[in-house]
Amino acid sequence: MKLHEYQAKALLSKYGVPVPRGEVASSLSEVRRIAKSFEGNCVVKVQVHAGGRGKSGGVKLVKDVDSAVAVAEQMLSGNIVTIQTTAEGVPVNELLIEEALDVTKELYLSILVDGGLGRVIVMASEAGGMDIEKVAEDSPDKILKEVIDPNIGLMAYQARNLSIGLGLDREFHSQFIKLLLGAFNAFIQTDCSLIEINPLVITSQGQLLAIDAKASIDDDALFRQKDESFNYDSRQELEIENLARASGLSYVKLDGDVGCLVNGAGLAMATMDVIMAAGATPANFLDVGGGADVNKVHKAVDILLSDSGVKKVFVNIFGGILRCDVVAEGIVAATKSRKTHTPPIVVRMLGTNADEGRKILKEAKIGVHLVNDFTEATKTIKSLS
Amino acid sequence: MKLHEYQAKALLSKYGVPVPRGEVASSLSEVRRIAKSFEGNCVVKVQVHAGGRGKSGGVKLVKDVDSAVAVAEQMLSGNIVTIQTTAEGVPVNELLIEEALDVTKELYLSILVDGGLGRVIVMASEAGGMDIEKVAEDSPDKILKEVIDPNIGLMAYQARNLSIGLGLDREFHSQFIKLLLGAFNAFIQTDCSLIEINPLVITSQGQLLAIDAKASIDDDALFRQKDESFNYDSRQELEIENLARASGLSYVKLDGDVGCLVNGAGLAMATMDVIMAAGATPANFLDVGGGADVNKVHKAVDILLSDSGVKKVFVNIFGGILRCDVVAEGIVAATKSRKTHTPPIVVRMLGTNADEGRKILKEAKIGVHLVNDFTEATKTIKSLS
Amino acid sequence: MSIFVRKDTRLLVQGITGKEGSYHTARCIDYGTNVVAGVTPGKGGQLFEEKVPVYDTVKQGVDETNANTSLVFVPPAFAAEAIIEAVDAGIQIVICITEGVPVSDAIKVCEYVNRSGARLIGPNCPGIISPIDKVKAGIMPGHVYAPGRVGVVSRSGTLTYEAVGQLTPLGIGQSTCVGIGGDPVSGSDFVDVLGLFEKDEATDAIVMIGEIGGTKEQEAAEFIQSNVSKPVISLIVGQTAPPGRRMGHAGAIITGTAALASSKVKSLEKAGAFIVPSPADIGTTTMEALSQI
Amino acid sequence: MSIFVRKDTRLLVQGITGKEGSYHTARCIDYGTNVVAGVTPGKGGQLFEEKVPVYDTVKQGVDETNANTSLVFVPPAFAAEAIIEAVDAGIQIVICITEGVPVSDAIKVCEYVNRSGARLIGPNCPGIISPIDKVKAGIMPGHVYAPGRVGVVSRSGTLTYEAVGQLTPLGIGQSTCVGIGGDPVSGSDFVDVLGLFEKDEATDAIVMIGEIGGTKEQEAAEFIQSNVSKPVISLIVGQTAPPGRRMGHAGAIITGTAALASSKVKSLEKAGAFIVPSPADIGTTTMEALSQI
Repeated sequence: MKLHEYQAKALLSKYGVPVPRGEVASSLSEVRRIAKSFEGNCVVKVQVHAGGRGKSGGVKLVKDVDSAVAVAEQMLSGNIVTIQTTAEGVPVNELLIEEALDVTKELYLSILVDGGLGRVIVMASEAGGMDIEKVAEDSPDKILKEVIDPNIGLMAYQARNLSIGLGLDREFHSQFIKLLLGAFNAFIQTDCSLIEINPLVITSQGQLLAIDAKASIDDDALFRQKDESFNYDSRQELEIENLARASGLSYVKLDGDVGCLVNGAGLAMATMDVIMAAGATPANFLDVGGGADVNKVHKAVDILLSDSGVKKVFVNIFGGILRCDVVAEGIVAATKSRKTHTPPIVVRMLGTNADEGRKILKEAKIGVHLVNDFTEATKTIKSLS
Repeated sequence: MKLHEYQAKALLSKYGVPVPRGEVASSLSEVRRIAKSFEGNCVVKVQVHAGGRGKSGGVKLVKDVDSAVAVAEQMLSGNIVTIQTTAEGVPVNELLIEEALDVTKELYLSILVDGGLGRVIVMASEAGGMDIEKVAEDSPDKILKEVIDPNIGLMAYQARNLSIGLGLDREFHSQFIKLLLGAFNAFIQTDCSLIEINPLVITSQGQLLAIDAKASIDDDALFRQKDESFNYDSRQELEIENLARASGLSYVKLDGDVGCLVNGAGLAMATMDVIMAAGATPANFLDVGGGADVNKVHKAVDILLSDSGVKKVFVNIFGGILRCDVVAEGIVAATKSRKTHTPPIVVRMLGTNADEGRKILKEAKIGVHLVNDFTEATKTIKSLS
Repeated sequence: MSIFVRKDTRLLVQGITGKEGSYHTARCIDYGTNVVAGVTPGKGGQLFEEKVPVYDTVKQGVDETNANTSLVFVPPAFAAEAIIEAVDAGIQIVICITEGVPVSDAIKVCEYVNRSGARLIGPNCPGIISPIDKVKAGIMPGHVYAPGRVGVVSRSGTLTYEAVGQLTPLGIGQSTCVGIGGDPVSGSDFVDVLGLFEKDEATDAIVMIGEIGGTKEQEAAEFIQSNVSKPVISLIVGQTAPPGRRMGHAGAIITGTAALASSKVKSLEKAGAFIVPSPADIGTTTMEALSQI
Repeated sequence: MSIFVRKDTRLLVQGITGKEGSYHTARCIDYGTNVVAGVTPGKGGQLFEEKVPVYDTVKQGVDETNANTSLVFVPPAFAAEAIIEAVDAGIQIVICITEGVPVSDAIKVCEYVNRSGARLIGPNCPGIISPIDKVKAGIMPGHVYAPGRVGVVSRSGTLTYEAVGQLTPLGIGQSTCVGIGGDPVSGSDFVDVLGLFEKDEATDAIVMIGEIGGTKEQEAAEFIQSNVSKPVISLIVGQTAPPGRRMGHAGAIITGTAALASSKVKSLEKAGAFIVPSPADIGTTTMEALSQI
């Protein structure tokens, strides 16, 4: 679960990581009040769940209150499109207004899980404010790493090793160590999957500060992170994805026109790849899951078809835990309950009760195209365009 | 650091371990008020840092308020002597008045450090309310043990293993597991060296409760356990021991007449053993420590001699970090500043600057007996009686 | 001989009385698995399907039945503890089906299991099936599988069934099929399973199915290059997945260049693996690879 | 050859600029120890006594000087971390002098060090001295010791000096003297050191000095019975200590029957050790034991 920058900063601050003074605003009057408190010298930042906002005009430095309000008005007027969003972009509902700071050095700091090592790692670099992926490619020696033993956690000496490795002056070591230990604590205590401070800066007053911050909470740990004050901002997600989540479906909207209904995440990705390889484009990722019943399949079809971009549907089921007859019944129920036209549905069914499922679909006479393998499936999908 | 029963129970209760309702009283009017709240049906227990109080009349069950007050009056009237105290006993300043409970089963439960394993262990026995040492000797199979991995802590399944091993009915398993996990949490979070619940009871209402509880905090961890609400009750220690502690000296009062001043805990115990083997009796354990200076030695001598039972003194120093000349100067200073008679002092000095030390003592003409080895020392000590 | 599960596998099921646990235990028994015990705290003393004794603790189950392998179906919040309980009771191989285990739990538990010398498969995996030894310790549909000499290892459940569904009709049977699971941190990775298949006399070739996210496939590629002599047929899915979005599996998310399907394919190609061009071609590519042995 | 410290010991001192650290480092150098580096965070770049370079981290010190052994003088609250830092930097033997380390820290750190394959001596110990190799990594007064063929292992500092003070004048020199420390949980126990002395060609007999509290002496007795062929001369102090009171050392407290000096003496007697009847007789009992070899 992604946090907004202001939520990430509130979390970090709670654990002793210094952040700039700032407040969140969702109206222009709030913006005016906050900007005034900084005598107009402030930074206005859109709060969206998408990276790359800086290059898309989502972060502006202003010198006076009126400019702050003008910038804010423009930002709040519509969606922002960045390299990480769809063409539609994401809505801007909140702005973070922060004091402007005089920065003398920009660093990079992150805490994340390294799946290969099966450990949490801390990464730091003197190349702050840049895309860390690019730094890793261009000058890998500029990236420092400390691997954390899960039994003892981050040790101060590891933070000291990083501080020295970053070439910080000795006077900054204790600030850096305290900051990193705090951030690590936040990471562990709130089951984060990522904390990224980029840039971590040194100001001309000699203070280390997290000027930008990203944080994500491990979705699978949310059950035990209930009392945290950060709430998920569902406005940042598409309505259709929120609906899917509410129904317990794993759904990701894409830009194509072939709606996909699959069981299993791996097979769902494979299905998207097959569609793409055939020269068509998938409209979504959708895993109905192993434990789906008729109602859930019905719901899945409804959600799938609520995307007006979907011109045809590919149902690809390998029955295992989920029986093909259950899926068939769900499709029939959904199709029959629709008042508007249903796009053509191509169905491939294998595994548990595949014959029964195909029989149900045939007998329902809802005009689905039954296919036997991927080749036939892609041919049929293409023929439908 | 030992906690009183009521402090241990407050700690346990904070971590979710059920304890009887009760309050602490140090005056008879408080006793009356509390006993009234239990309608007279209560248990009155002296709060002292010594085991064996039950057999010494320190725990009384009463049926009415007047009896409670009468019992309390007697308890508060003087010291209590148990098998674990000196002949003088320990003062009774506080009483714990608790509701009387109808008990159907008594169990034993403790959490402690096993030095040999280098791990925390949980011990449980169906033989509750008894001296666990005796149970261990007579029927070791009645003692169950779970060893705790320091990296993952006590697991619920270990508690379940114990619950089953204790032969508890299934209906009590979840209560037992919750109780033990709570007690373990208390142990870890407050750096305990011991938590002992004996007996842990099942009441006729089917509730598991810690009816008696002991807890000690690791002295070496007190620096980070400052915000705990339990305070050390120095009234339970002898004045002389409190004085020694305040001066940073490791001192234990004993019943003999040969005062000992030694550097190093091992050598101090060895010195006591030598005195005893010679047919004399040590008046104390006293380790001045490696980092002592003239002032600290002076103080040590003062404290040693403030025990009126001390008829002679044995100073046994093996100079290492602590130089013998420093000790000699401290002895001279202390002796010279005394207004009353100083008992005879036998001094054995070896190691760093031993010659200088002996010279200082000789030249000060304070009448110390310089000896070269243990044999000569014990002979001299005996000759002085 | 198969890997992980074998004729002498004595399976204990943790969470045997739950909805998923009971359903799949019955299917495992149907397939031929020797299920000797079940565990559900508070339900000890029952008999599952009138034959498998249920215990309150794994220790009791192991003491009574000499179970050597465990299949875990308990809810995510208790999965880590269940795995540790199994290992402490002497279970050698723990297969955790449970989906949704917090990553921090997985990190701790994997370290613990490694330290103890036992072996964890999963969490969030379909389990293991050995068609040659007729042992199924997992949730896969048994009828799709056929005995043979190809080992299969995969991060995905249904995609493995798909792969096997393409292999079996072509007459390509399987020695063992291992699902390592879709989580970012798991007990066994491709490298572990590839190493075992390389040593396994019953296996001639290995089908390896990876996906976007993490670097497990790159580690596998490095391992293949220097340690695997048998042909590896590899499919990576998620070529069309957008960056930054979790595609069902907790581990299937493109967080950087290395997490891209294309990076993984490149590494495996370099390591000499046979690359399956599209998920439709798993069977045919494997056939081709086998023809070159 | 001595045990733990040897001619090739390259000592790094953690907390070298502190009061105790600097005093004892100088004494170690005087004795002949090759002190190659010191560590005090924030003081890197200094020279200790104009010859030993001081670093901010152990890693820097090891990288620059190839130190292989560390002597720890940092305050108790930071001792556990200092030990872990040393081990992570590749130090093989860590000797922790610091007194007052919380037991829970000691438990964690001992587990960590064992897991890593390194060796911890202490905490709360006087260190190690090898008179035959002229290496001192500890706080003992070097002039008391003389080279010879008796190994000494003890839970106590000054009592060890006392023992050696009785041995040396009798012409009984020492191979290595090891203080395992007075805390309830420590990195190395009697058993570890006895095992090394048994294998050590430079050691003919072992003086073992125990005290009340815990069961380390009983474990030693069991080990002696089945694994030690060399004569063991053993003294246990604290016969006159009252129960339930901490006698200086955190570990020296009689908590039960096994913790009594008499229980320990009984176990050691049964194991065939030479029992020193009184602390005054360490030298003579050792002499007697040696005469029987």
